[in-house]
Amino acid sequence: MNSAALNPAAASDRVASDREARLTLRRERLAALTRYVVLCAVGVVMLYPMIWLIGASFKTNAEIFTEIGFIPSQLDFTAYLKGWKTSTEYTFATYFLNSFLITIPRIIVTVISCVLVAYAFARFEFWGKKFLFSVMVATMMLPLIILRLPQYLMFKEFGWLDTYLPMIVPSAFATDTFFVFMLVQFLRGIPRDMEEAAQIDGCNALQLLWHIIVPLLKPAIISVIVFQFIWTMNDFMGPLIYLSTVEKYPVSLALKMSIGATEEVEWASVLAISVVALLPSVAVFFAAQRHFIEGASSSGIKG
Amino acid sequence: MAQVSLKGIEKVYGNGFKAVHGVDLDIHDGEFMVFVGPSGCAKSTLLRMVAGLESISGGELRIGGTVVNNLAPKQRGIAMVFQNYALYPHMKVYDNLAFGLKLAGTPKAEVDARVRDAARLLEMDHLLERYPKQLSGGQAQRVAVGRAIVKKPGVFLFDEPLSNLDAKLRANMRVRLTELHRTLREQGRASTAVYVTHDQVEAMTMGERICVLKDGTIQQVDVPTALYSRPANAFVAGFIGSPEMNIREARVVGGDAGAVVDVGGVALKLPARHAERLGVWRDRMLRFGIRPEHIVADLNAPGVAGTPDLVEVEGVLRFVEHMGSEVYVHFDLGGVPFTSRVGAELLGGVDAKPRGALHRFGFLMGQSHAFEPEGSGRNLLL
Amino acid sequence: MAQVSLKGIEKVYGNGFKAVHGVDLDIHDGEFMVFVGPSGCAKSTLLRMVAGLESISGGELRIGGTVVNNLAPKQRGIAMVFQNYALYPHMKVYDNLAFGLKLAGTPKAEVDARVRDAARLLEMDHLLERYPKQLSGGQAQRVAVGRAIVKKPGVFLFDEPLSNLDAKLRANMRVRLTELHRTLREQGRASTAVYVTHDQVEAMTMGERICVLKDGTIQQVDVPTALYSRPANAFVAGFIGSPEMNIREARVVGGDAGAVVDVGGVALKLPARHAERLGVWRDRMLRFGIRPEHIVADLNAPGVAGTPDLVEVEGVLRFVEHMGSEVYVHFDLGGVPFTSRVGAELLGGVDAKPRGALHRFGFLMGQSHAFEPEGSGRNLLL
Amino acid sequence: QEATLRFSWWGGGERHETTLKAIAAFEARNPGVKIKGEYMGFGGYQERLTTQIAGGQEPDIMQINWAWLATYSKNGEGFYDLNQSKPHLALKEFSAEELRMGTVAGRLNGLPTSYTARLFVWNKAAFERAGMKLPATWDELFAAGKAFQAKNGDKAYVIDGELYDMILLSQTYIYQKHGTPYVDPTAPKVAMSPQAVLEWVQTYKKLVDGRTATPLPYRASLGGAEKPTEQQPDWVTGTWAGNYTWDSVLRLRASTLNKDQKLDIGDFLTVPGAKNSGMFGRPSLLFVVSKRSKHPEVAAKFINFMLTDPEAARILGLTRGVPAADSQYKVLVDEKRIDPLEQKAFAQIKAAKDAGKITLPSPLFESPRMQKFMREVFEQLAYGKITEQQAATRLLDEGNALLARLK
Amino acid sequence: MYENKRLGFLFVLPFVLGVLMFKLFPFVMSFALSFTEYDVMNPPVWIGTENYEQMLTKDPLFGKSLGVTLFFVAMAVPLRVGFALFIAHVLNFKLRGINFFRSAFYLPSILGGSIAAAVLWRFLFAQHGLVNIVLGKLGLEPIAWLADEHYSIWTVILLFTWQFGSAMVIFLAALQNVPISLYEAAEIDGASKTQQFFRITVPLITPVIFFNLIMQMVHAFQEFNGPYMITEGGPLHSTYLLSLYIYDQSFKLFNLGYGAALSWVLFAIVGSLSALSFFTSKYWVFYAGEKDHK
Ligand SMILES: Nc1ncnc2c1ncn2[C@@H]1O[C@H](COP(=O)(O)OP(=O)(O)OP(=O)(O)O)[C@@H](O)[C@H]1O
Ligand SMILES: Nc1ncnc2c1ncn2[C@@H]1O[C@H](COP(=O)(O)OP(=O)(O)OP(=O)(O)O)[C@@H](O)[C@H]1O
Ligand SMILES: [Mg+2]
Ligand SMILES: [Mg+2]
Repeated sequence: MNSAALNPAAASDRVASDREARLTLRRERLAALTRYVVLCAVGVVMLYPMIWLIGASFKTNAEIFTEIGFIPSQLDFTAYLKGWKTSTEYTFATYFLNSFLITIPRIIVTVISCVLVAYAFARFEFWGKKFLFSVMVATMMLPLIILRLPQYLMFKEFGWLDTYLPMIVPSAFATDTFFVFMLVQFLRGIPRDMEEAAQIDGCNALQLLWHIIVPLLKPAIISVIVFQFIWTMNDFMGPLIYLSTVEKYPVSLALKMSIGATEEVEWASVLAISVVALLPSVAVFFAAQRHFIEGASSSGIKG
Repeated sequence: MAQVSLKGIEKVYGNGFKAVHGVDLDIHDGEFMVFVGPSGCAKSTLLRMVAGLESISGGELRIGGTVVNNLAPKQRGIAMVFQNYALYPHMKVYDNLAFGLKLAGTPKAEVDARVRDAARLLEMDHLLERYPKQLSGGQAQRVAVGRAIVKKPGVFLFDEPLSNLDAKLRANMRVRLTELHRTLREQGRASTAVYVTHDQVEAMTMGERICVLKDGTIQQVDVPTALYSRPANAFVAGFIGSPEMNIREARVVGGDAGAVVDVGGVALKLPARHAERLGVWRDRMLRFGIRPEHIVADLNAPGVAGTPDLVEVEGVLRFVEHMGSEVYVHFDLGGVPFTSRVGAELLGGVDAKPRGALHRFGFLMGQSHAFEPEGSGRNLLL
Repeated sequence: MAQVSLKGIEKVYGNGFKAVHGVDLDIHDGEFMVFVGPSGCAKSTLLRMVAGLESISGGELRIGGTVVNNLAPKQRGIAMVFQNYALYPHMKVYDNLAFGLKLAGTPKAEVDARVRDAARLLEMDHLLERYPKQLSGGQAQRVAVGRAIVKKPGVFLFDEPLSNLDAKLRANMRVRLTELHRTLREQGRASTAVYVTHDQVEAMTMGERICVLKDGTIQQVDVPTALYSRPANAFVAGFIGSPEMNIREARVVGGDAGAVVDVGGVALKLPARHAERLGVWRDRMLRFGIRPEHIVADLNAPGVAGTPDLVEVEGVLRFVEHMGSEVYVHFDLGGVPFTSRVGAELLGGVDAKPRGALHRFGFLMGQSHAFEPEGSGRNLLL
Repeated sequence: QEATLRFSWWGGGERHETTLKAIAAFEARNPGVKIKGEYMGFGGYQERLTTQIAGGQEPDIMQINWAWLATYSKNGEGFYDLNQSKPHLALKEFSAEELRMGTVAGRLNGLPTSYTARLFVWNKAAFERAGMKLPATWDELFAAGKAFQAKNGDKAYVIDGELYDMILLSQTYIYQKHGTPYVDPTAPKVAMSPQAVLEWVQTYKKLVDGRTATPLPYRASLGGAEKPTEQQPDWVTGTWAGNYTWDSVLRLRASTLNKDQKLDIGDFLTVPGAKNSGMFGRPSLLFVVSKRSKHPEVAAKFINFMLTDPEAARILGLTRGVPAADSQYKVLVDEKRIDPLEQKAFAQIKAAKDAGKITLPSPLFESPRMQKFMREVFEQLAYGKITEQQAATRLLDEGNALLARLK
Repeated sequence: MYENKRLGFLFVLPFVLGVLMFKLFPFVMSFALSFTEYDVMNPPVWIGTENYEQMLTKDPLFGKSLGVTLFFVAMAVPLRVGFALFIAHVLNFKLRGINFFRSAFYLPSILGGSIAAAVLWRFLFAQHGLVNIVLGKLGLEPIAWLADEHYSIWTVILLFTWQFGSAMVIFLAALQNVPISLYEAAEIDGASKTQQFFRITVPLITPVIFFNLIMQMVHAFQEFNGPYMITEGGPLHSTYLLSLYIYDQSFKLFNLGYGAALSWVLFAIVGSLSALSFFTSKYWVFYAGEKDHK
């Protein structure tokens, strides 16, 4: 400070640059603030339906269709109770259990088969690779509804109707090509250094997959799990077509159970149970989201 | 039984670049072979081919007698230290080291013992619980070395394994790696080692033989001292030794006993043995070489005067580099630059003289070399 | 105006590890400062803090007088060579070099000129069209250096920029970088340089001053020759110089003119100046130090006999290392190991003797050192 | 007799509960018989049924919409012919008309659970607030719009309905006036004269331009043209005061009204001297039996139980509308299970029906393609893309062509 | 090891079997159906290419629907992918409460085609809805979003954009694979955060950007829920996407043959666009794990 005082030019220089430092700080805070503002603004649009849903689950029918606000006039959980009990022979506990009976095995077989196939596509050279890859991408391009009937007929021949097999077994053969393609793209973006080291360390292909690729792909694999969970939970058409026994219905089907075409609907119960039905998906996502941002390979060696 | 033999090995990269041009080399079982050569001369490429990480475009690679061209890395019985470390980012240091052993089904207790041994050897016991991203460059490099040595394989491949260590640690590691290699050999579990380095001291002290590469071809393979004193060509001569040998265009003048080399107009009398060998080169241009330590700056230093084949000449001082115990003196001789390397106490007063001043140097011509003028510059005195 | 000044700088990493303990250092505008220190001593950490890549846990960092603790890297006017290169994998070498200039809005023609200049300087013109993964280790490192030098910033930060180059290229680069730095200074656009290296030659030849670090604290900052001849403490003494200084436990015995150090039972007579300074240490343990080049092996070599303060002792030979022009002789003195470094022609016959044989060595005691026995071992003769 | 039969239906909570109970009652009465309910909401029901039929895996007993009969059983062979199980069926409980409605090409494919027709449903409270009385003639209706708006603001409309409701409303007027519906009930052709068609179109325009009916674009702009009336805030609060709709959805429409509103059934507007009521009535739901059923007799017995048994009536109540079968209707009337409004609606329909003034519409009229076509034309009209004349021409020409193709 | 052809094939074997067992028959059958007239109740009747001829020459609705679909895809895909990338980038910062936001932003995608989403959308775009209120505040004329054939498609496009969650999650995961040291280098090189994003992040995650583009394109071409829930294809078919048309033909009008033909035409369009993308990807997608460039 002293030497600066002796040299006015330097002093003013320093004042100026100190100001710049302060400005930077302020700019950074401002940036953080704007980030929050943007996040909150977008967040409201994102969250609104959920909040509305929860609010509406306490409302009367008349309120639901007139008041767009989400604060109900009373807090009354009977809608939840009623919704949970359902108008069927079973409570939602059964339907949730069913959903998990479909979802969990499906996730397991999906992850295993998709990672394996993606690994092959991304790293190996083999005959017909390009062709198979095109086939894989192509299978996603035909509208599903047109495949519905043929698939139904096929599973009928297999004797799989009214079982969970049509929703689980195909996934065991990497037919959820969305995930395969996704994992392939991820893998192709990851350098091979670690794999080389592991080969030297004596890994065979499967060990390589398990010890190196899987950890490196963790964020992608977690998203596969989350997607498959949420999508399977939400899947309505599959169970609708293949399941006929009410006892086997998953949540997605059971949810729409009490919405006829001509009967009055207790919307509060319907919405209440929709809220409950969303909970597992939300919970799974919330639990998993940490892992999207904790990739193993993000931890490069720094210099 | 892990001799490594390369026969006509070639490598062409995907972009068409030919990195290795027919390399023939036999590395004996248990031998410690060092690869040196300029940056980009294909040292890593060769190592990676031996490891099985890079496909072999031509030639035959044998390890322990078996052709391994198409064998997977894990079947080759090797361990490797990568130039860029390639640590597993998701594993702690301990697991990085233990990984290979675990894969091999080594009992847990032994894995632990070996990992801790290696960590101690590499002075990184305290780092075992860290993740790679929490390591400094040199620490990471030691982990990379550790990963290789815990395995005690048939063939060790080291790609510049000590480049990021400080001199002291490096000297330490050098000794320890050498000892490790010897110990294994003495225990009858000889490991062949192929060691890439750009450090002359490492090359000279560790290598039982040194292979000098340039642009994907072998220039010379020999024991260190031979490489130093009898370089096969000008390239090897210039590459080995630091500061590098003075190699300058020159002309042989005069016959037999009176033959001299003329460098920039200054005549340096050749020893009889050299003169004889260079007879056919009379009046032709060649390349004359002399190492900096064979040019003395203090002619009055005791013992210098009587040296056989000492040629005294007058040079123009350019500048002086102090390197602690020794000093490099740069000067011109008839307009041609030379460097002399002398002990700090044998300066003969050069450091007191200004740039451009004259000074008398002594050339120990008995230690001088002569190379062909063209191409790789074959050593004419061998 | 790019002096860099660190005041009480501290760094605590996320895992609680304190890497830097209150570092104070003033690097003058245009100075070439070298950081050396053992692996993991926080050289990179300091550099990264100066660059603004690592948050500063305590203290004040100024560049050009401004406190920059909270300034973004790009506002600091720096260029950096990363220890791990950090090349942009998706850009060709050319674009890796040009990236920073393009961002700064430099005209295209000038970008091109500067990139090609840098490429020529670093001998990598032919690599400009390659992608980083098509480069060898040394080539990649040169690109990393190139990326920094095209920018001509106020402050250069080099983190072991030449570690993967061969000796020859390295010597070359060393000279070129030094010249670049000088040229810029002469052109009035002085760049301050902070240069991390573990290579003694680089440190000694490039550094205008050298800062020796250990475990996140500064041991000594001084010009190279001072560091070598007047190390502040035993750590610096041992760290600088290769092979390292012999530093051994010893005891000062006898008074004034007759004072000796007793190493393993062998008495080494102290020069008068040393004896005087060490008076208070009589009969106490301290650490005695002598560099290998100050132990001669050939007592009959001309000029040795008359050297003042030469002490002759008999050692037990252990082994001899040949390093080309010089030789390291390892021997025991009263059971304490010592190393001597001598010219290849000044061996005095040691190489002919078997391991365990006796040999007479000469200690140049005028060049010896003495350090406190505890802690960092303050130099007692300063 | 051991048999397990599958029975599929869609519906809401009450329908599920009561049906399950009815099944239990049936099973109690028929030891050895098991009826497995496969029930769900309306969404996706038809897709599933179609897929199942295509795969030959449909349930033994199915609930379908009457209009679907034309699709699933064009020539009467799509389902089991219940005539083959006559002994198990109390067919006398149903009117000949009702039986005819379940018959295709002489085969009795299904039996109706109830009969439903379109009626005028008014929010009496809203009219009271406007100081108006319920429209009693068509002209009153056409004129009501402006008056209503003058009182209740320009967001107020006398009658709401989505496009199809309005098409039907206008058709009723023309039917009464010209004596024919759009599609000939007996032959696949347009029955209206060109003039009648034009007036049909014009009537629609009149309703809208006269501010009587909610205009299509306005309705769309509020959140989708096909959003049901009871979900419209303006309906909930009584800003919109009427609906032309099935009697079976009365409760649905009432279910969202706030407490200030009160529904009533209005007079069925009739052009003086009209021969036909123009009322659009038909069975609502049918029970049908799969032609692949292994136990068609048991299925028939079950249907019979559901539709004619007094006990079943007690259990099921009005969950599938007012029962078509006399005995069941009686039980409910006796037990006062039908509330006055529904009673009133039913009476209105019954009166017209008994007077022979409801003619069964052509099944083709409700065929999906026909619907799509009509909607398209009227939508274009509503958006002013075509003139009334153009719309009329299209309805005539293209309508005829389409009908010819559909038959 | 990766050159081991047999091993590679062994690993894709599940997929090959999966295709043979579960995909081949439905594909072949739907293709065959596209040459028939099939109303579910009666066996399909072979009519050759009549469906295709009808579609291309006599069916104005097909042209209309295709146009709407192409417009939808052209708008919705870049919007969704761009938005997802942007938000993923923002959500990748270490901020307090970021976990909450990440979940919040994914919620719409969990809601999928539920009524809540429909209710929200109708609320936003209704005549007196939020969007018009905002427009009014800005001094603009209100727009009959759901009733005006020129604007209605935008409600569907925006709904598609709004449910950007899964693309965002994939981007978030991809962002983790960008080595931090490259950001550091770029920072030193003087790149602003924005420049880092476009010059470092984007190029390095091009494999995943490419994936999202392709997949979102495929999804957009098959988008059904949005228009079905909000506009039901109207008004005046202005939101009548091909998938709605296919659905109507197949399951409302029982024209399964025609529906199949429509589907295969859609397939051909999506397929050729994807092939085109794959072809161009060589020039802009960077694969760090690929052995060689070219
Ligand atoms: N993937 C590749 N594609 C094309 N050329 C490559 C590739 N990898 C390396 N090269 C080139 O091959 C040559 C040999 O590379 P290599 O890595 O073996 O050199 P090196 O001797 O290890 O060098 P350094 O000492 O710098 O590490 C170099 O010129 C390099 O540019
Ligand atoms: N992210 C981190 N978390 C915890 N500790 C760290 C982290 N990064 C570095 N360290 C530790 O901080 C110390 C200093 O590291 P730094 O990288 O600065 O060392 P260095 O002097 O550059 O060493 P080298 O010469 O080996 O590169 C080391 O002990 C290292 O293990
Ligand atoms: Mg290399
Ligand atoms: Mg470092």
